[in-house]
Amino acid sequence: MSEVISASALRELMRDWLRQGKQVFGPRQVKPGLVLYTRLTDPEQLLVSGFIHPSNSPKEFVFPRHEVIYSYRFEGKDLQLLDAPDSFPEQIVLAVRPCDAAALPILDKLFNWDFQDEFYNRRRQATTVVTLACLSHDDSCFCTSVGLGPADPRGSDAMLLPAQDDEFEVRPFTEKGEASFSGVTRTSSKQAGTPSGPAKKFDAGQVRTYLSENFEGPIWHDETLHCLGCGACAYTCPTCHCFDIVDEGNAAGGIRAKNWDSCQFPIFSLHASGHNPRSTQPQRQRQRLTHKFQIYPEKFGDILCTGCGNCTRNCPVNLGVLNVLEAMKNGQPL
Amino acid sequence: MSVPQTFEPKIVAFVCNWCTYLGADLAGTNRLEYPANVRIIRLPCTGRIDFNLIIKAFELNADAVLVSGCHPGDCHYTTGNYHARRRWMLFRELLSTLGFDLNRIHFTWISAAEGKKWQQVITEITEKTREMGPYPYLAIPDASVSTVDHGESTA
Amino acid sequence: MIESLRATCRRLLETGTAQVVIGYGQADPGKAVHPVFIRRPEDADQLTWNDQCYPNLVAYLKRKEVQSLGKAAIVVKGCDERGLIVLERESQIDRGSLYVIGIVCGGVGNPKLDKCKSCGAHRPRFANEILGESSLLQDGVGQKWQALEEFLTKSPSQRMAYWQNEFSRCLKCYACRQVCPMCYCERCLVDKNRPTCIDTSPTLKGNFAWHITRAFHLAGRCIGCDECTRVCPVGIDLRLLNQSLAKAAEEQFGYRAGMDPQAEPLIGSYSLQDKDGFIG
Amino acid sequence: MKNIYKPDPMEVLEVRRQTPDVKSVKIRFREKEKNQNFSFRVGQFGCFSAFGYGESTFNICSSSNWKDHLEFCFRKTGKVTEALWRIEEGDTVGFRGPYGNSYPVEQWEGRNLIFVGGGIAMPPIRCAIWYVLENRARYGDISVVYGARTVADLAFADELEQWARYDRVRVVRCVDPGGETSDWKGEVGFVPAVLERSQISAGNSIALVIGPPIMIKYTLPVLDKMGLAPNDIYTSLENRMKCGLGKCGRCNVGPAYVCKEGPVFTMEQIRHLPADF
Repeated sequence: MSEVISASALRELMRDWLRQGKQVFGPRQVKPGLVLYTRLTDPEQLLVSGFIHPSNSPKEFVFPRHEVIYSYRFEGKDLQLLDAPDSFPEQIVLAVRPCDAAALPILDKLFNWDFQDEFYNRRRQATTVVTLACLSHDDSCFCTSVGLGPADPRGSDAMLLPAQDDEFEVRPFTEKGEASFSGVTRTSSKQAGTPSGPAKKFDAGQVRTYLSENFEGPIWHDETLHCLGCGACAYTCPTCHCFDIVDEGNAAGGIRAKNWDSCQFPIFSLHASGHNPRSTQPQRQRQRLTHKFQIYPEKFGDILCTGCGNCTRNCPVNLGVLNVLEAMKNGQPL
Repeated sequence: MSVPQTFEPKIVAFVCNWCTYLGADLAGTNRLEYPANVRIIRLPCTGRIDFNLIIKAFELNADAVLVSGCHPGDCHYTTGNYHARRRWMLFRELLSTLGFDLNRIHFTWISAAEGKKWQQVITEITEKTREMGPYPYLAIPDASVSTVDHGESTA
Repeated sequence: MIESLRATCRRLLETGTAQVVIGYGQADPGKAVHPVFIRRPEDADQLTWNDQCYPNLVAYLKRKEVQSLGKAAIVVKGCDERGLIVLERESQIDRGSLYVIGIVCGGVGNPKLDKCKSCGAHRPRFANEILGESSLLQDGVGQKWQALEEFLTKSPSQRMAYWQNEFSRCLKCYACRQVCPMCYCERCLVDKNRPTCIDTSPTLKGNFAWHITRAFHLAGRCIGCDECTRVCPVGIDLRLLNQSLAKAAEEQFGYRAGMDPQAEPLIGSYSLQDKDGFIG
Repeated sequence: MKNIYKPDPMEVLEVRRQTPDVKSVKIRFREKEKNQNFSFRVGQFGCFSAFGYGESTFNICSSSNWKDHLEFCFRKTGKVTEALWRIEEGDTVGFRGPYGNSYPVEQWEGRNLIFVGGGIAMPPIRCAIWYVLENRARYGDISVVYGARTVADLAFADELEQWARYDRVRVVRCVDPGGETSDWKGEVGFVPAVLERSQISAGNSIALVIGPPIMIKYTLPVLDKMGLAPNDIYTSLENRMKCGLGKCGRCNVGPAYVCKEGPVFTMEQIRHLPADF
């Protein structure tokens, strides 16, 4: 037995949420060949099938690409610091892939070790995550290699599993998830099958060992020299979280903001003196991979990667995490 | 768009040091009155007037921008205005494709002797801009088409 | 074709004509094509050629990491070669020390990209060596400005609304810049902060400033490889901006970037006859 | 809502020009109570703002014993430091902190201390020197070897003389060859060489070495020859930082976040980190 909801009932539910003033985000066909997670204002915009993974990640609904952290104003020499908005409307991130949802508990750790980023936390608290289990995958997908899978519940408040007849089995995992779907599902004898994920492509533990032993290895130069140094991978990655802090304004007033940043940019780690600890692109690729598969696991116990494959899909030159890891495999069995 | 009666257009004029600035100066010394809506920014040469300055002016809520320098043949640096002219020809195409209102961006040649022309140009631009109303550069579009709502800087 | 490409690569590396061959590689058929840097003759078999060879490899010539590999040979399509001509004209490369392997290209992509239908440079013209058969496509048969002309039927305010929508998606990942063979500044204007000319924030304001700058810094220089548009992860059609400038360059000055190695760079020159009807 | 990114407004009490391109600034909280409640440990750093320009990380170069104000010191090199260069007494700057670990001054008790610094590295040494001088009885002999390119580039030159007047303190000043003036009474030579020929007795010693990478590189063998173990040699790393809170992701040296596990490391710890700096 299972609880199910039809696609049309799901859209009705979404319409209710919008009517209640909740913000809804989800996958949307933005133009031919391009699906993105965006804010949705009409249930018809929601896409629940026909795509593998949107080109971006839903992290920006809790960790926006640009976030004002306060504004300042000078009157003569008097300074006024004005708080940025710190209450956020309830929001539902709908039909996100399980790999994207799994990134959120991973990011929770970073934004809360020692110092707590309340901007992140408040947005997170205001968010209900409803995942959509994957029925298919492409060559870039590798969730199963980082301990996840096409219906992994991590980070989900509720999950929709595509069943027959345009219906979804609804599996709530938290109170939030329960509340979101209470009274709108019907009990059915049907149960969604267990979707199968991509074949496992590497062993993350061995990757970690490899990284710790090959900091100076030739692989970086040999396999990542064609990296162009853009941030397409980092900015569409559900787990990449590096940011910059900038002031915008003038001597009279302005804002300070937190903006996404990427370790692939040369100026990311450039010292004021002109010295750059990571002055070449292979060094920057090494940083990215090491951060994901060695440093973060060491510090926080989680791999900073959920296998969504966006880095590969969005790479202008077909690099991405997966290809580097596969190159490592050629060096030794991973 | 209904325009409040009190609307006074803000006009930013990027002018070259050798001709137009002196022309404006001459208008002043001759006591030729022209609207106080113009903010003059003096640069060495029109060849130095980077397109980013024009964008910056709109970012800072200018309602119209004027770029003005020496007449062809009169450039203090011989060819600065010729280079500028070619750049503007192309830049106008880009702005047009982007959907900028080209009625908000003016180019003139005003010499050091043309105080009168300065007065006329500024008066005309001010009147024309007053009629058109404020320029809502980057007023937030229909929120439904935006991927996310991210707050605009208030600076 | 692929065999002769590999043989050329082997020969160049064995004779020392080049220390590195920049080309396209593929781990296995069916796997993704990506740029490779071949430094040993025995690795020449990594080279490949097919309709998935999108990137304009000329973009790598500006990179220090690649320059440090030594004297280079580079595989170019006819359209890519236009980039070499611009770079040479702007004194960015020493053409004499670069070995150019030109490939006659029938267009990339499946279906073929728009740019390939109106390319006009399927056959490289100035390469040291030209490989491949005559192209499947005729040069310049497509409607070159079709996308732009359709776009320009919109009113200015519709265009502005369109770009606001498009740029609201921009993440400022700078893939458009990094992939561009013409964006070779050691430190891009947007990365400079004394003063900060362009807001680095991915706000509408910052994104407009960035895309205007990117497009206009390519005025008279863009070779129309459309790589910026292909790589944009959020699907912004940057090609329209580049085309509006390329079209103006062609119609008002009879200039096409990277076509004539002798032509003065458009923005670096002027003519007394330049039209100034718009100047009061 | 607690906002970890929001700085406190600080009143500028005094600006001192240390060298042609280095200034030190004395500040205190605009909010009076905070002055009483604020505490830090020497070696920690803070994020200092010039509003409208941004934030930079600097060591808090005053002693943790000084309760009514704190000091930072910077070289004019970038957007933020150029803006800070223009500040005057009475202006407002921003501060958040303190962040990072600190010098284990308790562990250093009973040991002889050797401070080796080059150029702009004086501020993070200066706070430690004042701290140990204020607790003079707990520490053994103190040696300071400090060099800069030229005489004019020596920061805190007046304080160097003050320190030298304390009991069992030896201060060796040096400038690079060619950087001396006609009345220069200090040494001429590079820091590692000057350290070597200064014949500092190194028994039971702790060294704190801060300076440009090249200086550190050549100083370490000298300290090794003097018999100091890597565990007894400390340094303070300077990596580019934005948040100072272990979040923004740029200051790491391998697995070590300089803003959290650092900035103070022993050479023994650094030996186990990848060469990522």
